[in-house]
Amino acid sequence: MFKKVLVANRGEIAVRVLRACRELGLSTVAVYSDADRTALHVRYADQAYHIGPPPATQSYLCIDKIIAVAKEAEVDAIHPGYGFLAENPAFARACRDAGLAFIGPSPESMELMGDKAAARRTSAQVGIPILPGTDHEIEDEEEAKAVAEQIGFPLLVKAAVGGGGKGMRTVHSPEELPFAVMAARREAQSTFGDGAIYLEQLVEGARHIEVQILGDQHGNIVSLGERECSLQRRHQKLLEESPSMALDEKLRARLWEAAIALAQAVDYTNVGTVEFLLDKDKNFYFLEMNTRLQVEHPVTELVSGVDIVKDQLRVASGRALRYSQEDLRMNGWALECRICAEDPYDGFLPSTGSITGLQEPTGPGVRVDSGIYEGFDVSLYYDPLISKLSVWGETRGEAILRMRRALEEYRIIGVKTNIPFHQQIVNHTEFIYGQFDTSFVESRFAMQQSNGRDLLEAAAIAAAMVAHDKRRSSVGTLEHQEARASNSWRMAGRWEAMGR
Amino acid sequence: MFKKVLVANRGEIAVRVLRACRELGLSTVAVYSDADRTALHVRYADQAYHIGPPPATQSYLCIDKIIAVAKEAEVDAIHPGYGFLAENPAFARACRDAGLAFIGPSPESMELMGDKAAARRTSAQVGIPILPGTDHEIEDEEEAKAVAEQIGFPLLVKAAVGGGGKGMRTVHSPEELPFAVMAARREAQSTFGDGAIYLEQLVEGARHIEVQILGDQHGNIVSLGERECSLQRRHQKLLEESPSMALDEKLRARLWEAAIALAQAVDYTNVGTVEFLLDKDKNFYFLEMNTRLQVEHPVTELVSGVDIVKDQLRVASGRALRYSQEDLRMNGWALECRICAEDPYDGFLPSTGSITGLQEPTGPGVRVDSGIYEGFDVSLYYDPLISKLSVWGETRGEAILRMRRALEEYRIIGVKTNIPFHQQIVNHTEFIYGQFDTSFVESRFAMQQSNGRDLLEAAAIAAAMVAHDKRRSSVGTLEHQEARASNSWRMAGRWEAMGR
Amino acid sequence: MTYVASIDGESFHIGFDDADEIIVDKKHHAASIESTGGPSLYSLIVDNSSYEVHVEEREGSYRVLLLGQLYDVHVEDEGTRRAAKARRAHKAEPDEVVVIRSPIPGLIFDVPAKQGQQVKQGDILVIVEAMKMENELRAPRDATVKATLVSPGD
Amino acid sequence: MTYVASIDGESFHIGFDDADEIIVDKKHHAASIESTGGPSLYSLIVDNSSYEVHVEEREGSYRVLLLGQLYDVHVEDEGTRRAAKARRAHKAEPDEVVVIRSPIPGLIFDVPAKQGQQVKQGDILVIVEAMKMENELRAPRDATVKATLVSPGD
Repeated sequence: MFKKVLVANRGEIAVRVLRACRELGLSTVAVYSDADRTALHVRYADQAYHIGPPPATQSYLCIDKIIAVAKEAEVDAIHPGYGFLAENPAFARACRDAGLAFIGPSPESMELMGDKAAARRTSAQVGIPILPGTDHEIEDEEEAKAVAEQIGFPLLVKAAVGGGGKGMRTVHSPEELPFAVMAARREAQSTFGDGAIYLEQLVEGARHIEVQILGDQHGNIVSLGERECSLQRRHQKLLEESPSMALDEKLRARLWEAAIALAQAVDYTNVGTVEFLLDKDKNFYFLEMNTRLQVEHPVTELVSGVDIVKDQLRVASGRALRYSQEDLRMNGWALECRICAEDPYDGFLPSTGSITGLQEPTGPGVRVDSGIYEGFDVSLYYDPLISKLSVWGETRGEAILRMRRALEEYRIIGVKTNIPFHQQIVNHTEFIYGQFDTSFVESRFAMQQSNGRDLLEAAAIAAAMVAHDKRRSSVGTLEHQEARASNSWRMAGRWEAMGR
Repeated sequence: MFKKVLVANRGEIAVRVLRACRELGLSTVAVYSDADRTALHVRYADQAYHIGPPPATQSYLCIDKIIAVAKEAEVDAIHPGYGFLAENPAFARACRDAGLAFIGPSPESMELMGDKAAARRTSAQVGIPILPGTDHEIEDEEEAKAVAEQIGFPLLVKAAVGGGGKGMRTVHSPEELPFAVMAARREAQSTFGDGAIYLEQLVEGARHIEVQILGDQHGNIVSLGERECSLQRRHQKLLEESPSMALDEKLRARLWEAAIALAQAVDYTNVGTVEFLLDKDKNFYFLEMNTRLQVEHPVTELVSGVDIVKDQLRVASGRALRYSQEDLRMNGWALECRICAEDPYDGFLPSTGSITGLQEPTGPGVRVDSGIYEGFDVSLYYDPLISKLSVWGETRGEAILRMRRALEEYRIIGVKTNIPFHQQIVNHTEFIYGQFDTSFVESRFAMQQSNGRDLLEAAAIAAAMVAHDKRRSSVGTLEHQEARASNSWRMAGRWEAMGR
Repeated sequence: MTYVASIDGESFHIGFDDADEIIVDKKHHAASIESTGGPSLYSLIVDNSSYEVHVEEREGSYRVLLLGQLYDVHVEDEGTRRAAKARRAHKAEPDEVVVIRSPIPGLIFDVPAKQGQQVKQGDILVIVEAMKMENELRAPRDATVKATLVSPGD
Repeated sequence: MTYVASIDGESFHIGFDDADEIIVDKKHHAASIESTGGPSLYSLIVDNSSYEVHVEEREGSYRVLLLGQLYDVHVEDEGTRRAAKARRAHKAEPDEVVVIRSPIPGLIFDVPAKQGQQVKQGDILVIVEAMKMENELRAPRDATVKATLVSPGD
């Protein structure tokens, strides 16, 4: 096993990986930008190295800086997390050239699968159906136009590298194409450092189902089960679950086998996720393979009992898998809500600022993977995903009820979050009955306001009482009021002083 | 199933029960004293009723007040939690007389087992060995002296009702007896409202192992496994685990059977815990039975997968157990650390005050059951147990490493806690190898200070830098300084202002 | 002291006489509100019904988050009016400084809307890049663009 | 500006020249300390080693909690001395008001020690009841009880 590991990432996933390292007794090294001096991952690591200004292109995306830190800190392995350099073969190569273990697949299989267009070719060769689209990068707008005509509309413009729904645009008509191509290129460039894109047919009313696989360096590859990720907005997953209600045992087995076959075809090692699209008639098509740890891996950990990140470290260090496919038994049901700093009442616009109040749900069956704490500044520079709330239940029903309970307990003050959105989703009939596809959130869901008069009255009373208190305790000067408003303790003290 | 449940308790256990009710879709009613107006259990419940001043004898121990609230709120069941009225047969009767379901055993079996002296008789009748001692209450000091002579020293003075190590005193010599009897009586009186006590031989170097049982109203009783609770201080459990390293399969089976036999002998229903003492030669003796939910129930939930509180509600509503003994499979290893507001560096004296900073551990395999939040006042009036930190691991080793990680993450500012104590325990060789008994903490453990010079230097640097900053930013007036010291946000702001 | 609190149409007349009683539309209720740590997080108990509410003042009206539902409550009262006026004059509370809706903190990526242009509700006015995503600010209603004060790159 | 920080015997001379460098016993180190939310919780990075420390000032010396270990650090410096003196004069910071070691917040259950009595180290002086447990305050060393200022029931 390794002795010292560098985590080339930030936020909740850096913390997740650091926790796994610590639980394996490994020393840890974090890297941070100016925006992250006091971020959780910096505080949790044994060592922390500053690598530049906030923009990722000048810090978290700088291969040379990270390799330099790895050498100075004398680590023997690097974990890339997800996003940033996680799917960048050049980075994997740089690690290898520096004599460092890269915790992920080989640069070769990463290249084969990481290039989405190439992956479609491989998949087709293995006999897994794919959707009409380009099997190579789009060179220019002209080619895009031409190909689009063949595929027909609606279609998707997708980044050739990376994943996570970044650098993806839906196009309904030829007029939208140029802007979509440009936007996708820019986003892909700024997120993954590579602006290559390709086109693919868009199947409406389909589900997004992915299979988690894990392989060691001795030829063993297992599936850790599927994840249902159809609840998306702007191609960003919002709520994931495992298992998927859409699969019966037969279809489930076929999907798992397809995923393993594809992985074997490219001598895949470490963790990977094969994403499939399942249409209304239960036909599945290969979408892409993510050659890295997935944001939503906790739901798989909760039902499989496997600590995926620890096993990533184990197999990367050369150990063989401790279990075969037969040994794995999926148990119960897990849900994950992605908590993002976005205002669901205002078009999901990102919300930044200092976390002035934080109360995380705890108790039985609840897991929080968070990158924030009270006092932390949510900055503009990075992904709005600030936390992941996962629950386990004996059944899907129990998991949903537990998620409702946990969401009600979650309090994040200072930035707007999409918690109210999740609360309405887990109370929505179509979700409860599993009647949803990738278009559900954008086409058939809207934030509701219940008009229960008792709740209206409670809201009115709350507002009036706060107004009344403000008025009574008003000390005149605005500065004073504002200082107080920004200070929970004084506020609490004041309430107490008012007494009963 | 019930529609509306009143939780006659406070703190972490009230929150635990409220969560279970919410996850079953039941409406909830909380009761609170003046000290708990903003306590978590009040905030989580659908309704909250004020029942008096802070002292428990005037609020949480008032049967009439609680029954009155239950009637006014029209609940159909009451959950007593642990402590307070949980083991008070008069309360169970009052519930029954008021036509309310009491979520626990019948008053009859509670009386049979709740009276520790009587329980010893029953246990002996079923053929479970007991230790030399009184099988009835001690009337007065004279009788105590006489009995003590027979039993010999050291011995234990124990409260005849209640549990949780309250109202218990160790006596090494006749001189200590009168004070111990008086102290035990007072504590029992103030904690359980009953000052009755009895004497029992004290076996040194023994382990405390208990078996969790659960019975429905149809004659089914199962064991949910044992818990190792030998790590105690002043008869207060500090760290519990399940399973116990001290048992082999054969002994484990015998303990489980003994516990079930005892429960069957008194037609026991709902949850109960049979406590055994295991001496150096692996002989076990019945200690007492707790006829209620146990503080340390989370470790059992983590290894058994059973939500004990939900099943309490189910069986109390008349449902049959959903599983037989054969269906239950214990999986992995769980540890729980009791987080108390006590200063381990100062004789574990209780510490009270306002929680001015709180960061709870999260991530894989970690569970927190807490009764506090940032801004809450830890008062003198109640138990110092403010939170329970539990972890699950595939093996005891993984669980220990995970607990270390979680303890390192736990930050509670404003009151002193025993977290440093737990950190040293889980790093202690004797604990890691399972070489401990009930006397370990008090007789063979002391808080250490490592003299690693690098850590000394880091501590010195931290202190000097804080002093230096205080000096530079000192604005003269003390009031100002103190206001600032009590305000984390201004402090944070100031740091940022200083810049880099 | 009486206030009028209105939520989309519905109005409530809420009066205060003593510390722990209020009168809502002439009906008396036992009510208590307490801060619970968060700067704007309160525990509200009305006739033994317990609610946790997040109340933020925003230009004189209150944004109340209750059981995952958002209510915009306008509270009429001189004090509030004064405070509101004052706040409009004075700038930006800490937690408003970075409200993303004002394009400043993000990078202006594009401004399709041109001065004098007629735009329909939903038309894209400005595209702000923040948190690695482009966010399209659209027209709330049909209108004419009076002026574009920002340009790409800002 | 130089400070002398001492922890049971060991002394460190710590000097500050610019914002992000310190000199410890003549050796230069890159060092940065930042508050992380808690009023006395800091992130300390010294030569890329990251520590989380809880630092509380207590009558001029500092109580530093680091990796579950407690260090009492005495920092010599005029500023500190002044603050310390001032603090001694002035009473009780919020988080000290209820330090249980002063018997006030608990109920005095018994006072075995009587005026003028000779007590040995470890003898029980006062028994305070708090949080449902009796807490025995014992003599730190052999001594004579000059006066008992409290009595049962206080």
